[in-house]
Amino acid sequence: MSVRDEFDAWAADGRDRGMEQRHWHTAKHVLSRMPVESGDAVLDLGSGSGYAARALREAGGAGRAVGLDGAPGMVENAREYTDDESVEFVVGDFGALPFADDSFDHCFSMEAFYYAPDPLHTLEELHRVLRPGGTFYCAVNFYEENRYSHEWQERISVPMTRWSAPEYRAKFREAGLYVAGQDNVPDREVEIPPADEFPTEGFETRAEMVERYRELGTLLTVGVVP
Amino acid sequence: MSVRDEFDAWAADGRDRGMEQRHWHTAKHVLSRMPVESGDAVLDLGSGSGYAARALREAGGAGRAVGLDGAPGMVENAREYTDDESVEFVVGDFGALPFADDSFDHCFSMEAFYYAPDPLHTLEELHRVLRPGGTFYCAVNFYEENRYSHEWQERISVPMTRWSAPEYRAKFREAGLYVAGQDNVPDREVEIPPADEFPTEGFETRAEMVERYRELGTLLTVGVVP
Amino acid sequence: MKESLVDILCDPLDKSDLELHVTKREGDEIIEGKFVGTVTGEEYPIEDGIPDLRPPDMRDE
Amino acid sequence: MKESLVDILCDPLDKSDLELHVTKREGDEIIEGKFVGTVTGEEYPIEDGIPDLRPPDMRDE
Ligand SMILES: Nc1ncnc2c1ncn2[C@@H]1O[C@H](CSCC[C@H](N)C(=O)O)[C@@H](O)[C@H]1O
Ligand SMILES: Nc1ncnc2c1ncn2[C@@H]1O[C@H](CSCC[C@H](N)C(=O)O)[C@@H](O)[C@H]1O
Repeated sequence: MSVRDEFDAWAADGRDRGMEQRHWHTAKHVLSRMPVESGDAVLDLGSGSGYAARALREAGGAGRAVGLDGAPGMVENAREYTDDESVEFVVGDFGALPFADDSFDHCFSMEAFYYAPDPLHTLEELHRVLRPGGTFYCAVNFYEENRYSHEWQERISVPMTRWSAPEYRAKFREAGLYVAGQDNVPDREVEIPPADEFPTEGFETRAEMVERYRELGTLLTVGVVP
Repeated sequence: MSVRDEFDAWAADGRDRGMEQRHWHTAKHVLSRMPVESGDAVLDLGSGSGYAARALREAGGAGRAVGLDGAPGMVENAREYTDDESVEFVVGDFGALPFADDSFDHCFSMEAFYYAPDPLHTLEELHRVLRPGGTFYCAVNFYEENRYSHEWQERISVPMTRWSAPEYRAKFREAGLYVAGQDNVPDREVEIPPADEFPTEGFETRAEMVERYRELGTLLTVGVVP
Repeated sequence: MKESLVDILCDPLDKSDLELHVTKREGDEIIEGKFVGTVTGEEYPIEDGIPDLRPPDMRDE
Repeated sequence: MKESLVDILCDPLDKSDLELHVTKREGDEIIEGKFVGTVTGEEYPIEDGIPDLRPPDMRDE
Protein backbone atom coordinates (compact mmCIF):
# COMPACT_ATOMS: atom_id res chain seq x y z
CA MET A 1 0.00 0.00 0.00
CA SER A 2 1.17 3.55 -0.66
CA VAL A 3 1.77 6.32 1.86
CA ARG A 4 -1.37 7.91 0.51
CA ASP A 5 -3.52 4.83 1.00
CA GLU A 6 -2.21 4.00 4.45
CA PHE A 7 -2.28 7.48 5.95
CA ASP A 8 -5.35 8.84 4.19
CA ALA A 9 -7.17 6.05 6.03
CA TRP A 10 -5.67 7.26 9.30
CA ALA A 11 -6.76 10.82 8.50
CA ALA A 12 -10.26 9.65 7.67
CA ASP A 13 -10.83 7.73 10.92
CA GLY A 14 -9.41 10.41 13.24
CA ARG A 15 -6.06 8.83 13.96
CA ASP A 16 -4.40 12.16 13.07
CA ARG A 17 -5.92 13.78 16.16
CA GLY A 18 -5.24 10.70 18.27
CA MET A 19 -1.57 10.84 17.36
CA GLU A 20 -1.43 14.55 18.05
CA GLN A 21 -2.72 13.95 21.55
CA ARG A 22 -0.27 11.14 22.32
CA HIS A 23 2.74 12.62 20.60
CA TRP A 24 2.24 16.01 22.22
CA HIS A 25 3.45 14.57 25.55
CA THR A 26 6.99 14.51 24.23
CA ALA A 27 6.71 16.71 21.12
CA LYS A 28 6.11 19.83 23.21
CA HIS A 29 9.41 19.33 25.03
CA VAL A 30 11.22 18.77 21.74
CA LEU A 31 9.64 21.86 20.16
CA SER A 32 10.53 24.02 23.14
CA ARG A 33 14.22 23.22 22.73
CA MET A 34 14.41 24.45 19.14
CA PRO A 35 16.38 27.67 18.69
CA VAL A 36 13.68 29.36 16.63
CA GLU A 37 14.01 33.12 16.36
CA SER A 38 11.18 35.45 15.54
CA GLY A 39 10.62 35.44 11.79
CA ASP A 40 12.31 32.10 11.10
CA ALA A 41 10.95 29.71 8.50
CA VAL A 42 10.37 26.21 9.86
CA LEU A 43 9.41 22.90 8.28
CA ASP A 44 7.35 20.11 9.86
CA LEU A 45 8.27 16.90 8.06
CA GLY A 46 5.33 14.48 8.07
CA SER A 47 2.97 16.97 9.63
CA GLY A 48 -0.10 14.75 10.22
CA SER A 49 -2.72 16.92 11.96
CA GLY A 50 -0.36 19.90 11.71
CA TYR A 51 -0.03 20.63 15.42
CA ALA A 52 3.73 21.15 15.34
CA ALA A 53 3.63 23.75 12.57
CA ARG A 54 0.92 25.60 14.50
CA ALA A 55 2.89 25.45 17.75
CA LEU A 56 6.10 26.65 16.12
CA ARG A 57 4.24 29.71 14.84
CA GLU A 58 2.20 30.46 17.94
CA ALA A 59 4.53 29.62 20.79
CA GLY A 60 7.79 29.43 18.89
CA GLY A 61 7.51 32.76 17.11
CA ALA A 62 8.35 31.41 13.66
CA GLY A 63 7.50 33.75 10.79
CA ARG A 64 6.44 30.94 8.51
CA ALA A 65 5.70 27.32 9.29
CA VAL A 66 5.22 24.77 6.52
CA GLY A 67 3.96 21.24 7.05
CA LEU A 68 4.74 18.59 4.44
CA ASP A 69 2.89 15.29 4.29
CA GLY A 70 2.51 12.60 1.68
CA ALA A 71 -1.14 11.87 2.45
CA PRO A 72 -3.57 14.37 0.90
CA GLY A 73 -6.18 13.48 3.53
CA MET A 74 -3.76 14.43 6.30
CA VAL A 75 -2.99 17.75 4.62
CA GLU A 76 -6.70 18.51 4.18
CA ASN A 77 -7.33 17.88 7.86
CA ALA A 78 -4.29 19.89 8.95
CA ARG A 79 -5.43 22.82 6.83
CA GLU A 80 -8.91 22.60 8.27
CA TYR A 81 -7.60 22.66 11.86
CA THR A 82 -5.45 25.73 11.16
CA ASP A 83 -6.47 29.33 11.42
CA ASP A 84 -3.17 31.10 10.83
CA GLU A 85 -2.22 32.71 7.53
CA SER A 86 1.46 31.93 8.03
CA VAL A 87 1.02 28.20 8.50
CA GLU A 88 0.90 26.35 5.19
CA PHE A 89 0.58 22.70 4.24
CA VAL A 90 1.92 20.99 1.17
CA VAL A 91 1.47 17.47 -0.16
CA GLY A 92 4.93 16.09 -0.88
CA ASP A 93 7.13 13.08 -0.40
CA PHE A 94 10.11 12.59 1.92
CA GLY A 95 12.00 11.20 -1.04
CA ALA A 96 11.85 14.37 -3.15
CA LEU A 97 11.40 17.56 -1.14
CA PRO A 98 9.83 20.32 -3.22
CA PHE A 99 11.76 23.12 -1.52
CA ALA A 100 14.54 25.33 -2.80
CA ASP A 101 18.02 25.21 -1.24
CA ASP A 102 18.35 27.04 2.10
CA SER A 103 14.58 27.60 2.37
CA PHE A 104 14.28 26.83 6.07
CA ASP A 105 15.94 27.80 9.32
CA HIS A 106 14.86 24.70 11.20
CA CYS A 107 13.03 21.43 10.69
CA PHE A 108 11.01 19.33 13.14
CA SER A 109 9.75 15.82 12.57
CA MET A 110 7.78 13.58 14.92
CA GLU A 111 7.11 9.89 14.33
CA ALA A 112 7.46 10.26 10.58
CA PHE A 113 11.09 10.22 9.48
CA TYR A 114 11.43 6.42 9.46
CA TYR A 115 8.76 6.12 6.77
CA ALA A 116 11.15 7.73 4.30
CA PRO A 117 11.77 5.26 1.46
CA ASP A 118 15.47 6.15 1.63
CA PRO A 119 16.13 7.90 4.95
CA LEU A 120 19.77 8.75 4.20
CA HIS A 121 18.65 10.52 1.04
CA THR A 122 16.02 12.41 3.05
CA LEU A 123 18.75 13.57 5.44
CA GLU A 124 20.70 14.81 2.43
CA GLU A 125 17.60 16.60 1.18
CA LEU A 126 17.17 18.27 4.59
CA HIS A 127 20.82 19.30 4.47
CA ARG A 128 20.00 20.98 1.17
CA VAL A 129 16.79 22.78 2.18
CA LEU A 130 18.12 24.01 5.55
CA ARG A 131 20.48 26.98 5.69
CA PRO A 132 23.92 26.58 7.25
CA GLY A 133 23.43 26.45 11.02
CA GLY A 134 19.87 25.22 10.58
CA THR A 135 18.78 22.34 12.79
CA PHE A 136 16.86 19.11 12.20
CA TYR A 137 15.00 17.95 15.30
CA CYS A 138 14.21 14.32 14.54
CA ALA A 139 11.91 12.62 17.08
CA VAL A 140 10.94 8.96 16.80
CA ASN A 141 9.25 6.37 19.00
CA PHE A 142 10.02 3.55 16.56
CA TYR A 143 13.69 2.70 16.98
CA GLU A 144 15.89 -0.25 17.78
CA GLU A 145 16.32 0.29 21.55
CA ASN A 146 12.55 0.62 21.99
CA ARG A 147 11.71 -3.07 21.71
CA TYR A 148 8.08 -2.28 22.48
CA SER A 149 7.88 -0.57 19.09
CA HIS A 150 9.26 -3.43 17.02
CA GLU A 151 5.91 -5.04 16.31
CA TRP A 152 4.43 -1.83 14.89
CA GLN A 153 5.66 -2.72 11.42
CA GLU A 154 3.27 -5.67 11.38
CA ARG A 155 0.33 -3.30 11.52
CA ILE A 156 1.55 -0.72 8.99
CA SER A 157 1.80 -1.40 5.28
CA VAL A 158 4.48 1.24 4.58
CA PRO A 159 8.02 -0.10 5.17
CA MET A 160 9.70 1.42 8.24
CA THR A 161 13.42 1.89 8.94
CA ARG A 162 14.44 0.86 12.45
CA TRP A 163 17.75 2.49 13.32
CA SER A 164 19.35 2.40 16.75
CA ALA A 165 20.40 5.61 18.51
CA PRO A 166 24.03 5.21 17.40
CA GLU A 167 22.84 4.52 13.85
CA TYR A 168 20.87 7.77 13.85
CA ARG A 169 24.04 9.63 14.82
CA ALA A 170 26.12 7.79 12.22
CA LYS A 171 23.60 8.37 9.41
CA PHE A 172 23.22 12.04 10.24
CA ARG A 173 26.99 12.35 9.94
CA GLU A 174 27.04 10.30 6.73
CA ALA A 175 24.58 12.83 5.27
CA GLY A 176 26.96 15.64 6.22
CA LEU A 177 25.10 16.89 9.29
CA TYR A 178 26.75 17.61 12.61
CA VAL A 179 25.14 15.80 15.53
CA ALA A 180 24.46 18.41 18.20
CA GLY A 181 22.72 16.12 20.66
CA GLN A 182 20.68 13.01 21.26
CA ASP A 183 18.54 11.81 24.14
CA ASN A 184 15.43 9.99 25.21
CA VAL A 185 12.62 12.39 26.03
CA PRO A 186 10.35 10.68 28.56
CA ASP A 187 6.58 10.69 28.29
CA ARG A 188 5.58 11.62 31.85
CA GLU A 189 1.91 12.06 31.05
CA VAL A 190 0.60 8.77 29.75
CA GLU A 191 -1.19 7.16 32.67
CA ILE A 192 0.38 3.99 33.98
CA PRO A 193 -2.09 1.76 35.87
CA PRO A 194 -1.24 0.15 39.21
CA ALA A 195 0.76 -3.09 39.07
CA ASP A 196 -2.18 -5.39 39.73
CA GLU A 197 -3.90 -4.29 36.52
CA PHE A 198 -1.16 -5.91 34.45
CA PRO A 199 -0.94 -7.68 32.06
CA THR A 200 -2.76 -5.13 29.92
CA GLU A 201 -3.28 -5.24 26.17
CA GLY A 202 0.08 -3.65 25.57
CA PHE A 203 2.32 -4.70 28.44
CA GLU A 204 3.03 -7.80 30.51
CA THR A 205 4.11 -5.87 33.61
CA ARG A 206 4.01 -2.36 35.01
CA ALA A 207 7.81 -2.21 34.88
CA GLU A 208 7.67 -2.71 31.13
CA MET A 209 5.23 0.12 30.67
CA VAL A 210 7.36 2.37 32.86
CA GLU A 211 10.40 1.50 30.77
CA ARG A 212 8.55 2.14 27.52
CA TYR A 213 7.21 5.58 28.45
CA ARG A 214 9.21 7.05 31.31
CA GLU A 215 12.63 5.79 30.24
CA LEU A 216 12.76 5.03 26.52
CA GLY A 217 10.18 7.63 25.58
CA THR A 218 10.93 9.45 22.33
CA LEU A 219 14.39 9.27 20.78
CA LEU A 220 15.49 12.75 19.75
CA THR A 221 18.47 13.32 17.47
CA VAL A 222 19.47 16.90 16.67
CA GLY A 223 21.39 17.57 13.47
CA VAL A 224 22.95 20.85 12.38
CA VAL A 225 23.88 21.86 8.84
CA PRO A 226 27.60 22.83 8.67
CA MET B 1 38.82 39.06 45.48
CA SER B 2 40.24 36.77 42.81
CA VAL B 3 38.77 33.56 41.40
CA ARG B 4 41.44 31.75 43.33
CA ASP B 5 40.61 33.38 46.66
CA GLU B 6 36.86 33.02 46.31
CA PHE B 7 36.75 29.44 45.06
CA ASP B 8 39.68 28.02 46.99
CA ALA B 9 37.63 28.93 50.06
CA TRP B 10 34.66 27.02 48.62
CA ALA B 11 36.91 24.02 47.95
CA ALA B 12 38.30 24.16 51.49
CA ASP B 13 34.92 24.17 53.25
CA GLY B 14 33.34 21.40 51.12
CA ARG B 15 31.17 23.55 48.89
CA ASP B 16 32.60 21.72 45.87
CA ARG B 17 30.84 18.51 46.93
CA GLY B 18 27.72 20.41 47.95
CA MET B 19 27.48 21.95 44.49
CA GLU B 20 28.08 18.59 42.85
CA GLN B 21 25.15 17.14 44.72
CA ARG B 22 22.77 19.99 43.87
CA HIS B 23 23.91 20.52 40.30
CA TRP B 24 23.76 16.82 39.51
CA HIS B 25 19.94 16.99 39.49
CA THR B 26 20.05 18.83 36.18
CA ALA B 27 23.66 18.24 35.07
CA LYS B 28 23.04 14.52 34.53
CA HIS B 29 20.27 15.29 32.04
CA VAL B 30 22.47 17.78 30.24
CA LEU B 31 25.40 15.35 30.10
CA SER B 32 23.21 12.57 28.76
CA ARG B 33 22.21 14.68 25.77
CA MET B 34 25.77 15.27 24.61
CA PRO B 35 26.68 13.43 21.39
CA VAL B 36 29.90 11.99 22.80
CA GLU B 37 31.34 9.08 20.84
CA SER B 38 33.71 6.52 22.23
CA GLY B 39 37.23 7.95 22.24
CA ASP B 40 36.18 11.61 22.09
CA ALA B 41 38.10 14.28 24.01
CA VAL B 42 35.85 16.41 26.21
CA LEU B 43 36.42 19.54 28.29
CA ASP B 44 34.67 20.48 31.53
CA LEU B 45 34.91 24.25 31.86
CA GLY B 46 34.96 25.27 35.54
CA SER B 47 35.11 21.72 36.77
CA GLY B 48 34.74 22.25 40.56
CA SER B 49 34.70 18.81 42.18
CA GLY B 50 35.24 17.24 38.75
CA TYR B 51 32.08 15.13 38.63
CA ALA B 52 31.22 16.00 35.04
CA ALA B 53 34.60 15.00 33.64
CA ARG B 54 34.33 11.71 35.51
CA ALA B 55 30.78 11.09 34.24
CA LEU B 56 31.70 11.89 30.65
CA ARG B 57 34.44 9.25 30.81
CA GLU B 58 32.54 6.58 32.71
CA ALA B 59 29.00 6.85 31.38
CA GLY B 60 29.68 8.95 28.29
CA GLY B 61 32.48 6.84 26.88
CA ALA B 62 34.85 9.74 26.26
CA GLY B 63 38.45 8.75 25.62
CA ARG B 64 39.84 11.70 27.48
CA ALA B 65 38.14 14.15 29.82
CA VAL B 66 39.87 17.31 30.98
CA GLY B 67 38.58 19.60 33.71
CA LEU B 68 39.78 23.20 33.80
CA ASP B 69 39.33 25.38 36.87
CA GLY B 70 40.85 28.64 38.03
CA ALA B 71 41.00 27.68 41.70
CA PRO B 72 43.96 25.42 42.57
CA GLY B 73 42.08 24.15 45.63
CA MET B 74 39.22 22.98 43.44
CA VAL B 75 41.61 21.19 41.09
CA GLU B 76 43.37 19.49 44.01
CA ASN B 77 40.05 18.21 45.32
CA ALA B 78 38.86 17.08 41.88
CA ARG B 79 42.09 15.16 41.36
CA GLU B 80 41.76 13.54 44.75
CA TYR B 81 38.19 12.39 44.04
CA THR B 82 39.22 10.87 40.70
CA ASP B 83 40.52 7.37 40.10
CA ASP B 84 40.68 7.29 36.29
CA GLU B 85 43.87 7.69 34.32
CA SER B 86 42.08 9.40 31.45
CA VAL B 87 40.53 12.16 33.51
CA GLU B 88 42.89 15.09 33.99
CA PHE B 89 42.58 18.44 35.71
CA VAL B 90 44.34 21.65 34.86
CA VAL B 91 44.47 25.02 36.61
CA GLY B 92 43.61 27.65 34.04
CA ASP B 93 41.50 30.71 33.42
CA PHE B 94 38.38 31.13 31.29
CA GLY B 95 40.00 34.22 29.81
CA ALA B 96 43.00 32.42 28.29
CA LEU B 97 42.43 28.74 27.58
CA PRO B 98 45.71 26.78 27.52
CA PHE B 99 44.54 24.38 24.81
CA ALA B 100 45.63 24.02 21.20
CA ASP B 101 43.17 24.64 18.36
CA ASP B 102 40.70 21.78 17.71
CA SER B 103 41.77 19.93 20.87
CA PHE B 104 38.30 18.86 21.95
CA ASP B 105 35.23 17.22 20.48
CA HIS B 106 32.83 18.63 23.04
CA CYS B 107 32.70 20.96 26.03
CA PHE B 108 30.41 20.97 29.05
CA SER B 109 30.09 23.72 31.62
CA MET B 110 27.81 23.90 34.65
CA GLU B 111 27.27 27.00 36.76
CA ALA B 112 30.64 28.44 35.79
CA PHE B 113 30.54 30.18 32.43
CA TYR B 114 29.16 33.48 33.77
CA TYR B 115 32.24 33.98 35.93
CA ALA B 116 34.30 34.51 32.77
CA PRO B 117 35.80 38.01 32.91
CA ASP B 118 34.86 38.47 29.23
CA PRO B 119 32.31 35.80 28.34
CA LEU B 120 32.19 36.65 24.63
CA HIS B 121 35.93 36.15 24.44
CA THR B 122 35.57 32.81 26.24
CA LEU B 123 33.03 31.73 23.61
CA GLU B 124 35.56 32.67 20.94
CA GLU B 125 38.20 30.65 22.76
CA LEU B 126 35.85 27.65 22.87
CA HIS B 127 35.23 28.08 19.15
CA ARG B 128 38.99 27.83 18.74
CA VAL B 129 39.66 24.79 20.96
CA LEU B 130 36.66 22.75 19.68
CA ARG B 131 36.86 21.02 16.31
CA PRO B 132 34.29 21.84 13.62
CA GLY B 133 31.03 20.17 14.61
CA GLY B 134 32.07 20.17 18.26
CA THR B 135 29.44 21.25 20.78
CA PHE B 136 29.43 23.55 23.80
CA TYR B 137 26.82 22.55 26.38
CA CYS B 138 26.49 25.64 28.55
CA ALA B 139 24.33 25.17 31.66
CA VAL B 140 23.61 28.03 34.08
CA ASN B 141 21.28 28.65 36.99
CA PHE B 142 22.26 32.31 37.19
CA TYR B 143 20.50 34.11 34.34
CA GLU B 144 18.13 36.97 33.76
CA GLU B 145 14.83 35.05 33.63
CA ASN B 146 15.66 33.28 36.92
CA ARG B 147 14.90 36.19 39.22
CA TYR B 148 15.58 33.99 42.23
CA SER B 149 19.24 33.93 41.21
CA HIS B 150 19.70 37.69 40.96
CA GLU B 151 20.79 38.20 44.54
CA TRP B 152 23.58 35.62 44.30
CA GLN B 153 26.02 38.27 43.11
CA GLU B 154 25.75 39.97 46.52
CA ARG B 155 27.33 36.94 48.15
CA ILE B 156 30.08 36.27 45.60
CA SER B 157 33.08 38.54 45.16
CA VAL B 158 33.81 37.56 41.55
CA PRO B 159 31.78 39.62 39.05
CA MET B 160 29.06 37.58 37.31
CA THR B 161 27.49 38.16 33.88
CA ARG B 162 23.70 37.86 33.89
CA TRP B 163 22.50 37.25 30.33
CA SER B 164 18.93 36.38 29.40
CA ALA B 165 18.15 33.30 27.31
CA PRO B 166 17.94 35.36 24.08
CA GLU B 167 21.22 37.05 24.99
CA TYR B 168 22.90 33.66 25.35
CA ARG B 169 21.74 32.78 21.84
CA ALA B 170 22.81 36.15 20.45
CA LYS B 171 26.26 36.02 22.06
CA PHE B 172 26.89 32.46 20.92
CA ARG B 173 26.14 33.61 17.38
CA GLU B 174 28.29 36.72 17.80
CA ALA B 175 31.19 34.42 18.70
CA GLY B 176 30.59 32.48 15.50
CA LEU B 177 28.83 29.47 17.02
CA TYR B 178 25.61 28.00 15.68
CA VAL B 179 22.87 27.70 18.29
CA ALA B 180 21.58 24.13 18.11
CA GLY B 181 19.13 24.38 20.99
CA GLN B 182 18.13 26.03 24.22
CA ASP B 183 15.80 25.07 27.03
CA ASN B 184 15.14 25.05 30.72
CA VAL B 185 16.06 21.74 32.31
CA PRO B 186 13.88 21.30 35.40
CA ASP B 187 15.24 20.13 38.74
CA ARG B 188 12.68 17.47 39.68
CA GLU B 189 14.63 16.19 42.66
CA VAL B 190 15.07 19.06 45.08
CA GLU B 191 12.47 18.55 47.76
CA ILE B 192 9.74 21.16 47.91
CA PRO B 193 8.04 21.35 51.32
CA PRO B 194 4.24 21.56 51.72
CA ALA B 195 2.68 25.00 51.30
CA ASP B 196 2.19 25.63 55.02
CA GLU B 197 5.94 25.51 55.66
CA PHE B 198 6.42 28.70 53.64
CA PRO B 199 7.87 31.29 53.87
CA THR B 200 11.21 29.45 54.12
CA GLU B 201 14.65 30.99 54.14
CA GLY B 202 14.74 31.08 50.37
CA PHE B 203 11.15 31.47 49.21
CA GLU B 204 8.04 33.40 50.20
CA THR B 205 5.60 30.82 48.80
CA ARG B 206 5.57 27.25 47.55
CA ALA B 207 4.61 28.47 44.08
CA GLU B 208 7.82 30.47 43.93
CA MET B 209 9.93 27.47 44.83
CA VAL B 210 8.10 25.37 42.24
CA GLU B 211 8.77 28.04 39.62
CA ARG B 212 12.44 28.26 40.56
CA TYR B 213 13.19 24.54 40.40
CA ARG B 214 10.53 22.77 38.37
CA GLU B 215 10.04 25.45 35.72
CA LEU B 216 13.06 27.73 35.44
CA GLY B 217 15.56 25.09 36.48
CA THR B 218 18.85 25.23 34.61
CA LEU B 219 19.16 27.22 31.39
CA LEU B 220 20.94 25.13 28.77
CA THR B 221 22.28 26.65 25.57
CA VAL B 222 23.92 24.35 23.02
CA GLY B 223 26.43 25.84 20.60
CA VAL B 224 28.06 24.11 17.65
CA VAL B 225 31.28 25.11 15.90
CA PRO B 226 30.66 25.63 12.15
CA MET C 1 -1.89 28.55 -0.13
CA LYS C 2 -0.40 32.02 -0.18
CA GLU C 3 1.36 33.26 -3.28
CA SER C 4 4.47 33.98 -1.18
CA LEU C 5 4.96 30.23 -0.71
CA VAL C 6 6.23 30.14 -4.29
CA ASP C 7 9.51 31.68 -3.09
CA ILE C 8 10.55 28.45 -1.41
CA LEU C 9 8.87 25.83 -3.59
CA CYS C 10 10.63 24.05 -6.41
CA ASP C 11 10.17 21.11 -8.71
CA PRO C 12 10.59 17.98 -6.56
CA LEU C 13 12.20 16.12 -9.44
CA ASP C 14 15.16 18.35 -10.27
CA LYS C 15 14.78 21.30 -7.85
CA SER C 16 14.35 23.75 -10.72
CA ASP C 17 11.91 26.66 -10.60
CA LEU C 18 8.17 26.32 -10.90
CA GLU C 19 5.76 28.51 -12.82
CA LEU C 20 2.48 29.29 -11.09
CA HIS C 21 -0.83 29.29 -12.96
CA VAL C 22 -3.81 30.44 -10.92
CA THR C 23 -7.39 29.69 -11.92
CA LYS C 24 -9.13 30.68 -8.67
CA ARG C 25 -8.23 33.04 -5.83
CA GLU C 26 -9.97 33.99 -2.58
CA GLY C 27 -8.38 37.14 -1.22
CA ASP C 28 -4.71 36.32 -0.64
CA GLU C 29 -5.31 32.61 -1.04
CA ILE C 30 -4.71 30.64 -4.19
CA ILE C 31 -7.47 28.03 -4.30
CA GLU C 32 -7.16 26.35 -7.69
CA GLY C 33 -4.37 26.27 -10.23
CA LYS C 34 -1.19 24.44 -10.97
CA PHE C 35 2.57 24.61 -10.91
CA VAL C 36 4.51 23.77 -14.03
CA GLY C 37 8.16 22.75 -13.88
CA THR C 38 10.15 25.26 -15.94
CA VAL C 39 12.64 22.56 -16.85
CA THR C 40 10.76 19.26 -16.52
CA GLY C 41 7.43 20.52 -17.86
CA GLU C 42 5.69 18.40 -15.19
CA GLU C 43 2.40 19.69 -13.79
CA TYR C 44 1.58 19.84 -10.08
CA PRO C 45 -2.04 20.58 -9.20
CA ILE C 46 -3.33 23.06 -6.61
CA GLU C 47 -6.77 21.97 -5.37
CA ASP C 48 -8.80 23.39 -2.49
CA GLY C 49 -5.80 25.57 -1.66
CA ILE C 50 -3.43 22.63 -1.34
CA PRO C 51 -0.48 22.20 -3.71
CA ASP C 52 0.39 18.60 -4.46
CA LEU C 53 4.11 18.52 -5.06
CA ARG C 54 4.66 14.79 -4.96
CA PRO C 55 6.61 13.41 -7.89
CA PRO C 56 3.92 12.76 -10.51
CA ASP C 57 4.34 8.98 -10.40
CA MET C 58 3.31 9.03 -6.73
CA ARG C 59 -0.05 10.62 -7.53
CA ASP C 60 -2.21 7.57 -8.17
CA GLU C 61 -5.01 9.26 -10.00
CA MET D 1 49.19 14.60 34.80
CA LYS D 2 49.98 12.22 31.96
CA GLU D 3 52.65 13.13 29.45
CA SER D 4 50.11 12.68 26.65
CA LEU D 5 48.28 15.78 27.89
CA VAL D 6 51.07 17.83 26.33
CA ASP D 7 49.55 17.15 22.91
CA ILE D 8 46.63 19.47 23.59
CA LEU D 9 48.18 22.03 25.94
CA CYS D 10 49.56 25.34 24.76
CA ASP D 11 50.77 28.63 26.14
CA PRO D 12 47.64 30.45 27.41
CA LEU D 13 49.12 33.81 26.39
CA ASP D 14 49.73 33.30 22.68
CA LYS D 15 48.68 29.65 22.07
CA SER D 16 52.21 28.72 21.01
CA ASP D 17 53.80 25.40 21.94
CA LEU D 18 55.09 24.54 25.41
CA GLU D 19 58.25 22.73 26.34
CA LEU D 20 57.94 20.21 29.16
CA HIS D 21 60.59 19.90 31.89
CA VAL D 22 60.05 17.03 34.29
CA THR D 23 61.76 16.86 37.69
CA LYS D 24 59.70 14.04 39.23
CA ARG D 25 57.72 11.15 37.77
CA GLU D 26 55.67 8.36 39.35
CA GLY D 27 55.04 5.69 36.74
CA ASP D 28 53.16 7.37 33.91
CA GLU D 29 52.42 10.44 35.98
CA ILE D 30 54.38 13.65 35.90
CA ILE D 31 54.41 14.93 39.47
CA GLU D 32 56.77 17.90 39.48
CA GLY D 33 58.17 20.02 36.70
CA LYS D 34 57.26 22.96 34.53
CA PHE D 35 56.16 24.08 31.13
CA VAL D 36 58.09 26.79 29.35
CA GLY D 37 56.52 28.81 26.55
CA THR D 38 58.63 28.28 23.42
CA VAL D 39 57.78 31.79 22.25
CA THR D 40 56.94 33.76 25.40
CA GLY D 41 59.53 32.14 27.64
CA GLU D 42 56.94 32.16 30.46
CA GLU D 43 57.11 29.37 33.03
CA TYR D 44 54.10 27.35 34.18
CA PRO D 45 54.63 25.11 37.21
CA ILE D 46 53.53 21.48 37.63
CA GLU D 47 53.09 20.70 41.32
CA ASP D 48 51.62 17.57 42.91
CA GLY D 49 50.72 16.40 39.41
CA ILE D 50 48.72 19.54 38.59
CA PRO D 51 49.80 21.92 35.83
CA ASP D 52 49.00 25.56 36.51
CA LEU D 53 48.40 27.14 33.14
CA ARG D 54 46.87 30.40 34.27
CA PRO D 55 48.44 33.48 32.76
CA PRO D 56 51.37 34.23 35.08
CA ASP D 57 49.85 37.50 36.36
CA MET D 58 46.90 35.52 37.73
CA ARG D 59 49.14 33.41 39.96
CA ASP D 60 49.34 35.50 43.11
CA GLU D 61 52.37 33.93 44.64
N1 LIG E 1 7.18 9.09 2.32
C1 LIG E 1 6.43 10.00 2.95
N2 LIG E 1 6.39 11.28 2.49
C2 LIG E 1 5.63 12.22 3.13
N3 LIG E 1 4.90 11.96 4.22
C3 LIG E 1 4.92 10.71 4.72
C4 LIG E 1 5.67 9.68 4.12
N4 LIG E 1 5.49 8.55 4.84
C5 LIG E 1 4.66 8.86 5.85
N5 LIG E 1 4.32 10.16 5.79
C6 LIG E 1 3.43 10.90 6.71
O1 LIG E 1 4.04 10.91 7.98
C7 LIG E 1 3.03 11.00 8.99
C8 LIG E 1 3.40 10.04 10.11
S1 LIG E 1 2.28 10.09 11.46
C9 LIG E 1 2.95 11.44 12.45
C10 LIG E 1 2.20 12.72 12.24
C11 LIG E 1 2.61 13.87 13.17
N6 LIG E 1 3.98 14.29 12.96
C12 LIG E 1 2.41 13.53 14.64
O2 LIG E 1 3.32 13.65 15.43
O3 LIG E 1 1.29 13.14 15.00
C13 LIG E 1 1.71 10.68 8.32
O4 LIG E 1 0.89 11.82 8.30
C14 LIG E 1 2.11 10.21 6.93
O5 LIG E 1 1.19 10.59 5.94
N1 LIG F 1 37.68 32.89 35.47
C1 LIG F 1 37.67 31.61 35.83
N2 LIG F 1 38.52 30.73 35.26
C2 LIG F 1 38.51 29.41 35.61
N3 LIG F 1 37.64 28.88 36.52
C3 LIG F 1 36.78 29.73 37.11
C4 LIG F 1 36.75 31.11 36.80
N4 LIG F 1 35.76 31.68 37.54
C5 LIG F 1 35.21 30.69 38.28
N5 LIG F 1 35.82 29.52 38.03
C6 LIG F 1 35.50 28.21 38.61
O1 LIG F 1 34.18 27.86 38.23
C7 LIG F 1 33.63 27.00 39.22
C8 LIG F 1 32.19 27.46 39.46
S1 LIG F 1 31.33 26.44 40.60
C9 LIG F 1 30.71 25.12 39.57
C10 LIG F 1 31.54 23.89 39.64
C11 LIG F 1 31.00 22.67 38.91
N6 LIG F 1 30.92 22.89 37.46
C12 LIG F 1 29.64 22.25 39.44
O2 LIG F 1 28.68 22.13 38.66
O3 LIG F 1 29.50 22.04 40.64
C13 LIG F 1 34.50 27.11 40.45
O4 LIG F 1 35.14 25.88 40.67
C14 LIG F 1 35.47 28.22 40.12
O5 LIG F 1 36.76 28.04 40.65
